[in-house]
Parts: sequence; C-alpha cells; structure tokens
Amino acid sequence: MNFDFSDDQKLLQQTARDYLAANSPLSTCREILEGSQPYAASLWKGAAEMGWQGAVVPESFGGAGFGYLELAMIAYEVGRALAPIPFGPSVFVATEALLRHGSAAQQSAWLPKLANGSAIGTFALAEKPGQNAAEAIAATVKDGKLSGTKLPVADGDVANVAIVAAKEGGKTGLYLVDLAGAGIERKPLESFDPSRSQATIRFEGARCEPLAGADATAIARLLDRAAVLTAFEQIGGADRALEITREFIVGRYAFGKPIAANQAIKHRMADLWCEIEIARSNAYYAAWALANEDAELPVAACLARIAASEAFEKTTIEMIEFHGGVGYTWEYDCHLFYRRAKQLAGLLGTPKYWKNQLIDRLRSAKAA
Amino acid sequence: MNFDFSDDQKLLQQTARDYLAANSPLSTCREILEGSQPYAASLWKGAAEMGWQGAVVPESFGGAGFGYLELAMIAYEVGRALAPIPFGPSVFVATEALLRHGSAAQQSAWLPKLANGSAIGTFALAEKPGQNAAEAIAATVKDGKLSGTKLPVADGDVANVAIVAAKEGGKTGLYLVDLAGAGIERKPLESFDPSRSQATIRFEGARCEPLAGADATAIARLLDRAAVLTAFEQIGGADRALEITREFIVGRYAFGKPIAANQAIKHRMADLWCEIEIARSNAYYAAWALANEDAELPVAACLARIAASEAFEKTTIEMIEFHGGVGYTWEYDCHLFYRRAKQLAGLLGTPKYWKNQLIDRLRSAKAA
Amino acid sequence: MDFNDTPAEAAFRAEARAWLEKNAKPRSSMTPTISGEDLTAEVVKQSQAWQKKKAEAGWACITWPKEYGGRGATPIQNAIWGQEQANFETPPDIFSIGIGMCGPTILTHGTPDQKKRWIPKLVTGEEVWCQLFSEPSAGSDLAGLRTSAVKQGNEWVVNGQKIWTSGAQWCQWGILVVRTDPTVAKHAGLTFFVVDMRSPGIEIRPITQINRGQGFNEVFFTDVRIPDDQRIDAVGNGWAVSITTLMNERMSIGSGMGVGAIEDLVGFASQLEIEGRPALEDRQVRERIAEYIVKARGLKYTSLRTLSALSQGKTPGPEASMSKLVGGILQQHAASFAMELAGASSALLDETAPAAAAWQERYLSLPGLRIAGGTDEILRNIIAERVLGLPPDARADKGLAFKDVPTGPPKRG
Amino acid sequence: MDFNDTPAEAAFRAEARAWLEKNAKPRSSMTPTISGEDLTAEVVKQSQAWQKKKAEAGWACITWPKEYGGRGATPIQNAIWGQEQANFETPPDIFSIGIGMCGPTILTHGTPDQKKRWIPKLVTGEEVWCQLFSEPSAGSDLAGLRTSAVKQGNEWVVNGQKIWTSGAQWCQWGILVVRTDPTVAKHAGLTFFVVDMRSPGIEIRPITQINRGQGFNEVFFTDVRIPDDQRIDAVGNGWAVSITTLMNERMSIGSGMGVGAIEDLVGFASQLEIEGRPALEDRQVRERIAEYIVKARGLKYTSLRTLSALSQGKTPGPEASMSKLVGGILQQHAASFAMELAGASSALLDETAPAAAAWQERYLSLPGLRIAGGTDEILRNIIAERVLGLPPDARADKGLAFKDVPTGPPKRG
Repeated sequence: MNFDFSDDQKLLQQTARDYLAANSPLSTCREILEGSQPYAASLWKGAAEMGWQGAVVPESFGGAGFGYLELAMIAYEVGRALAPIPFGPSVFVATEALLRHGSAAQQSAWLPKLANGSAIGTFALAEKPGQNAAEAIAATVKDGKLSGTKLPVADGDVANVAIVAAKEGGKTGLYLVDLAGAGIERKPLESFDPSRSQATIRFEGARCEPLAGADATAIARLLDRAAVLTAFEQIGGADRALEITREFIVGRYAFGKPIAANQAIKHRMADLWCEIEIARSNAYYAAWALANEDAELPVAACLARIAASEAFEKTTIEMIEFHGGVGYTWEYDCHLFYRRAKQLAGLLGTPKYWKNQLIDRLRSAKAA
Repeated sequence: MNFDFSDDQKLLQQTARDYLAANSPLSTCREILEGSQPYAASLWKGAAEMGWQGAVVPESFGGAGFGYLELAMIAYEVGRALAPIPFGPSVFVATEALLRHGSAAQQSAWLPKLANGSAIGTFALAEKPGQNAAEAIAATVKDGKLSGTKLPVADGDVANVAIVAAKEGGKTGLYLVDLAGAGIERKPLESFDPSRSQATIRFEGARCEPLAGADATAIARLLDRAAVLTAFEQIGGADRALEITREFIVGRYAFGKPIAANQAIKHRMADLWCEIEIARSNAYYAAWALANEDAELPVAACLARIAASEAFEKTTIEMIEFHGGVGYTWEYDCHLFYRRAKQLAGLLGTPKYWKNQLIDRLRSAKAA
Repeated sequence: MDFNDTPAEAAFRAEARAWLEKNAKPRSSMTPTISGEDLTAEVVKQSQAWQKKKAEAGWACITWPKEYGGRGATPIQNAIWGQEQANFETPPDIFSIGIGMCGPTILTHGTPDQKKRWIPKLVTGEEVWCQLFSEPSAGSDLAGLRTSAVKQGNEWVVNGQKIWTSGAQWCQWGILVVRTDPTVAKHAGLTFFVVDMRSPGIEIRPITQINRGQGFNEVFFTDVRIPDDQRIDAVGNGWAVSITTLMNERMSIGSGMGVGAIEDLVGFASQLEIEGRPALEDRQVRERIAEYIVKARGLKYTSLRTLSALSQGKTPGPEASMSKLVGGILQQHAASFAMELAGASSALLDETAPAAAAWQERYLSLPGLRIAGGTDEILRNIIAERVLGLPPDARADKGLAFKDVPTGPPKRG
Repeated sequence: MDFNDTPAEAAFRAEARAWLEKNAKPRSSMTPTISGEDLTAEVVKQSQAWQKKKAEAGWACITWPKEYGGRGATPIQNAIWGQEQANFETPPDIFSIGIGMCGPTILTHGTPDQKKRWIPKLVTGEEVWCQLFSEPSAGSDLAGLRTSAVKQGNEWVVNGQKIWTSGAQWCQWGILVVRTDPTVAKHAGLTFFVVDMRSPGIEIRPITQINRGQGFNEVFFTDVRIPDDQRIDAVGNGWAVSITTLMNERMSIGSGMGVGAIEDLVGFASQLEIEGRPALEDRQVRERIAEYIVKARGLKYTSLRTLSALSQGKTPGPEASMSKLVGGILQQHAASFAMELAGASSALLDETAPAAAAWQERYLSLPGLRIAGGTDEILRNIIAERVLGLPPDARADKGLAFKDVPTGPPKRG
C-alpha cells in the first residue's frame, strides 16, 4: 500500500515544471490569448521533444513508453502553466482512441505523428449547445462518408486528425477523419478562453474510417480515461491559482496589515485548500485505477472529474475576489485562470454528466 | 404602493409578543419538550382568549374576524416563541379547509370550537416516509367510511378533528373526521422535536364526510395558504435564533475580545441576516397575495416557503456552532430551535416539493 | 400592505408613461452591464441630449429640490419613474455617478453657492461628473489613500494617483478625496474637493477589464491646483463626506444588479437538452433555478420594502449592501450554472449560441460588480457592524498617525 | 502508487484477521457516534476485557514501543489492523482518549519513569484515562484557562473547573493543564499534570447533550493535591505539551468521522419515493448524493495519502484538521438532506422509519462533532496558518499578562 507517486515520477514532474517555467510562463498563455496564433507552436514542438505527447505511446510508434502515472504528472504541469497548446484533445482523447481502438494501419499512420507533435488530434462529439447524449448524435456515416456538423470542436481549427462520433445504421461509433481531406469545412469560433481555440467543423461526405469496437460504451470509457488526465490538468491550474492568490494577499496591505490576516480571507483560503486536496486525493485514486486498468476506473473517473472541475472553478472565482480591483483587470493574470477553469469544465461533459454517471456506476458496482 | 404592515397590525403583533413573553418563555417550550404533556394546554387556552385560533374565522362563528395579515403577524410571534401548541395544523390547515370547503353544517359544527380553542384540528396527508404525492394516497373512502393509515400526523394524538386526504372512486379528496368516533386508532410517535407531538392514525371504517370541492388542486391551494403562514412562523423562529446568537457572541470572550469580533463569525452572521431578510421580503409578498386572494399566490407561496425553510435551518445550524460547546448541551436553548426548524420544514411538503412547484407555476403563469 | 398604486401614484405613473411614449421607443430586451462600459463621443452626446430632454420636462433627478432643477418628488414617485423608464430604449446612462453619487453628496455637504454652481448643470446633463476615491494601495481600505493636497495661498496643490474612475475622459468635474494631514490618524487627515477634470497636470489612462471593457481609468495628478472654494465641507472632514458618497454608490450599484435576468434562466433551460431530454425536466435544473429565483425575488421585494421605509421618512438602511452582496454572488453562480447547462458550448463566446453567450458575458462581468463599490467582505462587515451591532475588527492601524501605518511586508535583513 | 497490500502487508492483514475471527464476531452494521456516549459499568468492564485480550495477543497500541506493551509496528500496519477490526463487533471503545491522546502525550513528553508507571496499564486497559483541558470560559481559546495550581512543598494544590471531560466517572487518571503563573503571557503560565481522578476534592457532574447522551462531564477541583512527580515536562511548559495532545485529538476525531456512511444515502434514497417515483431517479437527489460521495471518498483517499506519508517517515500534517472540518460539515448536510428526503417523516425519531431515524440521530450528533476537539473556525485557522502560511489573526491579548486580558464586556456606569 503506497498512495503516492514514486520518486522517479516526481523527478519527471519536476523536469516538466522546470521546462514549462522556462518555456511557458503565464506570458506565453497571454500571448496566445491576445494574439492571432491559435496555439503556442514552439511550445508544442518542445513538449513533443520532451516526449509528452507520446508519453503513453509505445516506443515502437515513436512514443516515450511512459505509464499513465507519468502522463498524469505531465498533465498536472501543463495545467499549472495554463499551457496554450492542444494537449488534452490530442493526447488524452485522440491518441487514446487510436491506442485503444485503432487498427494496425491506423496506428501506424497516425501514432508516430501524434507522438512527435507533427500532427494534432482532436475529438468531435458535441453538435449544439446543451449536454449532448451519445445516443442523440445527428452526424451520420454512410459508405465510409461522414456528414454532419460538430460544434464546438476544441482545436478544431488546427487539428490534423479528428476522432468523430457519428451514427452508422442507427448505431453510435467513432470515426477517424483526416482533416486534410475533402468535404470538410472548418470555422474558428470565438472562445471564452481565447488561449485555447474552438471551431465548428462541417463534414459533407468526408472520408472516414471506423475505429474498431468504439461503441457507446467504449466512448464512455474513453471519456473516463481523458477525464482522469484532465482532472490532473485542472488541479494543476487550481494549485497555481491558489499559490498566486496566497502570494498576493500576504503582500497586499490594508488597514495596516496584510489582507491575508483577515479571517474572512483566511478561512475561505482554507476551504479552497480543502477542496483542492479532496480533488487531489480523488485524482490520485483515479490515476491508480487508470494505470492499473482497474474495474474501479469508471467510478474513480467520476470522482476525480467532479472534484477537480469544482475545485478549479471555485479557486478562480475567489482568486479574483481576493485580488480586489486589480484582479478584474486584463493586465493581471487572474482572468487567465478564470477562463481556463470554465473551458476545461466544459470539455468531456460537464459535472452534471459525471454526477449522474457516478450514481449509475455505484449502483451497478453494488449490484455486481 | 406600501410594502409594510400597518400600524394597527404592528400593534397587534406587539400585543402578541408581550403576551407570549409573559406566557410562553422558552422554558414553556422546554417543559413540553422534556415532560409528558403533548402541548401547553394553558397557553393554547390563553391564545384562544386572545382570538388567535379564530383570527380569520368570521365573527358569526365566534372568530375574531381579523385578516390574513394579522394572522401572519400572530404566526410570526408564535414562531419566535417556539410556542408548544398545535397552532399551525389546527389554524393554518384544518380551520382553513373548513372555511374554504366546509358545508354550512360542517362549519357550524366545528368552526366555533376551533376558534375558541375547545377543539384542535389537524391535517392528515402523509402515509409513509418519503415525499408523498397527492395522487399516490392509499387511504380510501367507501360509503362514507374511511380506511387507511396516516403517518405522521402532526398533533394526531391530541386533535379532535382531522382533515384527511383519501381517495374515493379513484379521485383524491379531503374528508372531515371526528376523531372521537369509532374505527380510529391513534399512537403517539417519538418526535424529532418533542415540543410538538406526532402520531400515527389508523382508520378502519371510520365515519367521514367529504369537503366540497376539495380535489387535488384545492389541496395544493390549501397547502399554499398554510405555507405562507408557516413561513412567518419560521421567520419568527429564525429571527429569535439570530438574536440569541448575537447576544451570546457579543458577551462571550476568547483571545481577549468578544468572539463576535472575529470575521469568521461576523461575516456568517451577516450572511444569515441576508438569508432571513430575503425570506422576510418573500413572505411579505406572499402575505399580500394571500390577503388579496391574488393570482400570484401559488408562486408567492413557493417563494416564501422555500426561503423561510432554508433561512431557519441555516440559522439554527450556525446558532449551535457559534455557541460552541454549550450550544451542544441540553441545558442551552439552541437545540429547541434546531429541532423546530426541521419540524416545520417537514410539514406541508419539504423545500424539494416547493422548488419543483415554483418552476411549474412560473411556466404556467408565463404561458397564461 | 398594498402592492398596487394609490390613485395619486397611478396618476403619476400614467403621466410618466405618456411622456415616455411620446419621447422614446419601447424596449425589446435588457442586459445588465457593469457601470462604465466603453463610451464613444457619439454615445455621450446622445446621453446628454436625453438627459436635457428629461430635465426640461421635469423628469430628471426627480427627488432633488426644484430650486436646483429637480422635481421635488417622493422616493416612490422616483421608483415609479424608474419602473416606467425601464420599459423604453434610452441611451446608455453616463450620469449614474453624477446623479447617483456626486449630486447627493454636494446636496448634503455643499454650501448654497456650491449647489447653485454645480447641481443645475448636472441635472440638465450639460456637465458630466466622475469620482476619484480609490487608489492602487487604497481599495477596501479607502481611508488609507495617499494622494496629497497641500495648501498654497488660496489653492490646494494635489499630487498622487487615483484609480477605477469611470468615464474620466468625458467628465467636466470629479469629486476627489485626498490627504491633507498625514500626521493624524488616517480618517482624520482627509479633505473632500471638486476638481475640474480639464485642469493642467491631470493625466487619464484607461484600464482594460477582464471582459475587455475600458470603462475605468487611472487618473494621475501632478501639481494640480484646486481653488479653495471647491472644497466640500471642512478641512479634515473628508471621510464623513465620502461616506455619504459611498452609501449612495452602494445603493446605486445594488439597485442596478439586474437580478431580473435570473428568471430568464427558465426560458434558457427550456431551449436546451440534457442527454436527449429538455433541460427543464431535469429536477436538479429546476431546483437550482428555483433557488436562484427565490433569492432574486427576495431582493426585488426587499427593494420595495426599502421604498416603503423611505416613503415613511426613514433613512435607507444597509439593504443596499445586501442587494449588492447577495445579488452579485447570485448572478455569478447563475451565470456559471447557465454555462454548465450549455455543455461544451460554454467554451464559446460566440453568436452560434447567443443565449449562452449572454450568460458568459455576465460571468465575465460579475467579478467586477462584486468588487466595485465595496467588496463582498466590506459589505459583510458593514452589515455585521451597522445592522447587527457586532464589534469592529481588531485594527492594526488604530491610534497610529497615518504616516506610521504599516503598508507592506516587513523588510528583510 | 499501489493500492494493494505488499506481501508483507498481506501477511500482517491475514494474521490480524485470523486473530479477530477467533476472538470476535463479524459486524453487521455500523453507525457513527459522538465520542463519549453513555456508558454503564457493564460496558466499561466489557471494553476493558477486550482491551486486555488484545494487549495479551499484541494487538493493542500497535505503534507503541514494545517495552511499554505496544507492538512496535508501523502506521500502515496500524491502519490495516483498524480496517480489519472495523469488520468485527467490538465493545464501545472507552480507550480512545487514553490511547489516542494521553498515551502519545506521555510517550512524547514524559520521563522514562512516568512512561513505565502509566503506559503499560493503559495498554492493557487496566486503567482508563480522561482529558481535563477545556473550561467554561476557555474553549477555542484553550490557553485562556483559569484553573490554577499553586506549589506547596512537593505537591501542587489545584482549584477550578474543567468541562467536556468524556467518561470522567470511569477513569483512574486524567491529563490536566492548569495555570501556574498568571503574571506572564497566557501561553507561558501553563503546566501539565497527570491527576488521580479519585483524589479528594474532585467532583464530577455529567452534562446532557442535545442528543440526550451524557458522555461529557464537568469536573470541579477544590484543593486537589497532585504530587510533583506527576508533572509532565517543565513548569510553564504546559502549552507545548497540550499541543501534542490536541494534534492527536484532531487526528483521532477526524479519522473517526464515519464518512463511509455517506454512501448509504444511495441505498436510503432507493427506498423512498418522491411524488410517486423512486427518489434515486430524481436528478437533484442523484447529483446531491454524488457531491457528498465525492467529498467522502476524497477524505478517505486523503487518509490513505497521509498513511503513505507516515510510512515514509513524514510527520502527519494538518490533514486531520481537514478531515474533521470537511467531514463534519459534510455529514451534517448529508443528514439534513436525508431528512428532507424522508418528507413529513423527518419529524419522527421513531422505529416507524428506522433508516430515516438513523440520519436524524446523526443530525443531532453532528453539531457536537463540529465543536469537539476544535470548532470549524479553529480548524480553518490552523489550515490557513500552518499549511498556507497566512499571518495570524490580530490578537487582542498579545503581550498582556494573563491577569490583564479582557474576559467580558466592559462594565457600564
């Protein structure tokens, strides 16, 4: 029984942190937020050189062959840095989908590129505002051609390959689409968090290939895996937001003392710390389940995802409030966190979805 | 436009407060809580002499012929005093049911007794744990005979007359039952708030009379009216709990200063005050709608009931916490409020019911 | 208790409505904005024109004395006017600070000459006003401000920096509180002035907000000279004057919280689906929206209770603090919840999901509303101390001369 | 990261389970109770017998040194023992204070003679211990205690009153902190003793809790004499010793919060109906229960993380404060919610609704758990100051001699 990351994993984490401190300070996130580039291309390349995109891709496909615990540590650091790169959709979903459900040919075609960062992957599930059910998908596949509109698609403007949920003969499945092909129209959308891009993609008879065995259940499992890794990304962001806030309130004086000496602030900081610790513990458990392919994963993914989404959002709300007026300025970094928290909570199903799933899964676990 | 009680109404309220201060200090509630008497009989009698039970009963039936605004003020004071009497079930429900749906004979038989306190009325709806739907009632009426079990019935051990929800020919209605009749078995139940008694009543072919027009919709409207008055009772309790807490924290010193000087306590006291004010404003609006038979009543009743239930409960939870150790002793009065808050929230449908109703009613109001 | 208009009120309402119908277009929809949105010269002109039109017809500054251009009407009549005006399209209001805060302060603390000099042109909209209170190191602790004024002959020379000044670019006048004596306790050393915003030595720099708005500014003072006859109330009495302004500010922000929009959530949720079923059939959605509406309605009815109290001649209490405190948190939560309902589309700030985008705009505006005019924490202190009579916080700066109050972490080494 | 036992851990677990299977009955259900429930002489005897049996087999006080009767085992082994023992019916634990708080304090601060004198009989259950810290006017501000001890020859004479002493009637020994010097700052004037609870001059009066339990007592001291060799650590060093006790107390209460019961809500809700449909189909019910379970599981996994840290030789951090803080509020909310689900039956404390009644019992117990061993407010301060390194509260009693610290409202007139 040892409920902690190993020294090697922590070393990898420290390396990632050092790399991001040097190559992705918050000003990098801000450049993407304010500028016209959809993501930080040099950072994306650098990350690939560190082996991050291919963390769990086998070495035979050019990956680093690390495990999921290592990838969780990297996700955490990416989250801490608010790194403006298409990491989650490409690594946690598209790459995973290929690893789990890709044919040998599909894997050979795409995994090396995804692992070395020369291709960006994404996942296209949602079609309209609301909480879309996998069963209610309108996109259809017929004779190897995909038609339908996906909205929004994270990184849909820059991705090279998409894993698209669609129906064929009334059954939901996942399809691999090379976005360089014909019959594809993309339009970038204004993002709530402009440091991460969003697009709509319209498919009109676009060539696609099915992923084997990727039925509705498999999609749910894929979301579980991505949710665990995203939870680490969210907790990384929450930790950083709390640290920045802590530093600010200790240095900011009002009424002759640091504002951090006010119980109104201290106690809410303590509550935030508790929220984040609860999220961290749930995420650790989920990472263990993910790394061990444990039957607890479906439950653990819900726990991790719910706790991390809420901890990150709450922390960023208080972050602005405790900064006072300057927290509401564009110049300060609070809003980078405030935006990212919402962006990550909206990916992969909102907490509502996961809460409902948690009860279903606990019941079926108990019935089993 | 004048959104306040009149001077006359405030005078009546002050008279009620003075009477209760003299005749129902918290020690009266405690006597019933600790002793074997189901309610404070002399207080019940005194209240009747003040005209409270018959506040809205016409003078022709021996009532005081006040209006609902006056009754709301009395309810508020009854709540402030945690008066251990069967006031709400008898006055807000049973008397109201007779006023709205009783035949001339039924009214002549019971209203004078209910108004002068010589009879106690109650309302028997629930049959088992959970949130019972009016449609799911199992008690049945056939040939003027009622059969079924009601659980719990507030004051079911001491009431003389019950308004019972039951089905006849598949349709839900209300029935008047003289509890002195045959085929009735009552058993007191241990109450979470022993200052207010609870019972189960088993009817086996008990004689009953239908109340005219008391269908499911009429039952909902009856609950609305009772909810508004109960909201005043709840707000009375919340106000008193906050006042007692305020006095305690100002007088209690720790770390060389009153504990009330700690922001952790001050700010939560401020939040409680806001909760109660929100409840008060909603209750005022509902009282206006009740007194004016306004079409807004169904919506206003939901608003008042939800806000008052939550404000009272939250205040009592903090009341104990802010009192510290002594707040958790039997000797201090905090638990009297803690219990009463839950008892009143459980009557007439819990907040869950009212929240759901609020949305339904707002939608149909908008559609209308 | 009566929700309906008295005959006199109904007559007043009819008169107001008739005038509005003749002079403005009915409003289609309404979205709350944080005070100090981006303004253009064109918008300022429109706003001034509308104000002038109202003033000429006696509908500007309804409760102010007639001698200064007001109508001398009651708070209830003012509220009725507000309800009616809200049904019409009107230009963005650039007078909320002047009319809501500066005017009442001068009417309370100014000399008759000062009132005659400034109030009428404020009423007609000819002159626009701003507020110069907060400083980079004095936000919640406003009395810790450091901008100084030193008397030279019959003038005061001001140096320092103010921040969070809405609309400074468009203003003729500003109300200004500065330190005139750093050797006494902090509240005792302040004095209140009216400053001509076109004075030499004033520099205005806009601040970008997180929602990209640029309503606020930094204002720098370098040897700005203010004649002594623009001083409001006595030297050293600036704190008391500022309190009048702040009370009016909270009332103004609190009442403009736009909590009415909360009920739009019912409509918003009925347009969305959750896993294939209408969102409004989801009990959690229903209950959450119900909880928000209970609070929003409670605030609305509280403002009506306040109005009744005002009309009975009572002083407005801390209800304004409550309205801003509860309303701000409520709206931020509601906006967050609406975004959650939008699912993945919550990541869009885009015309593809217009209703969702409106809630997202609110989610980006609300943090500012929770800070402007007093943070939640300041408001809770006000309620705790002034309503509940709880003791003040322990004060590290108590009894210290201002210059001796700690202003930063102890230096190391 | 490994959730499973190592081979050595598995062997230890098997050994523990085998012994328990031979010596106890499997447990059917479990309900959390506030420490210090009503005890009878019979229950005390049973509890002592069970403790003796465990001690003889080496299962009592698993992490304590072997020379004093412990097993000298690791924290992980202790946790495994706890997990296994929880599956069996055991008598109410009257040693939680002695083993959880008194023993560790004496092991840390006592002399070798004191350890030899007290620890072995504590391990075997022959002697029961209690804690005498809080006073009517010193709860959260424990160091503000007023019970005094004055040295006379080789003895100390104690006068004053303690409160919230669990199980005082059944105890041989108590740990006691008293004021030995009121002329110095409050923390500096305290000294720590072990007192024989059968000493002349001790009077014990039970306190009834709001759940009608009588686990706590007031203890009055009138000229009670304590030999100086029962003093723990130096005169004036009582505060440091007390902190050891308190840290252990919070860990003990926090880990006993019974948050496992939260998952019972799933079963509870599946037995109830809401308006004719199963309560667990109601999305609000599902989401609310999910939120509670996320917190409860988070606390559970946090305790496993703590265990890993302990086994790596790290000092236990403030996780215990978090566990008690979050767990207490969580359980009170969950109990309130369960009562709401029970509808009108929430008013019953009765066998007609047994599952609901269990939640009601919790609703009556939880306020005590949120106060005992440090209120929520004290715990938040600990987390804020010790984990996050935020500055301490402004202190009104700072630098004052204890006798000069204000203890009540200023007298009028």
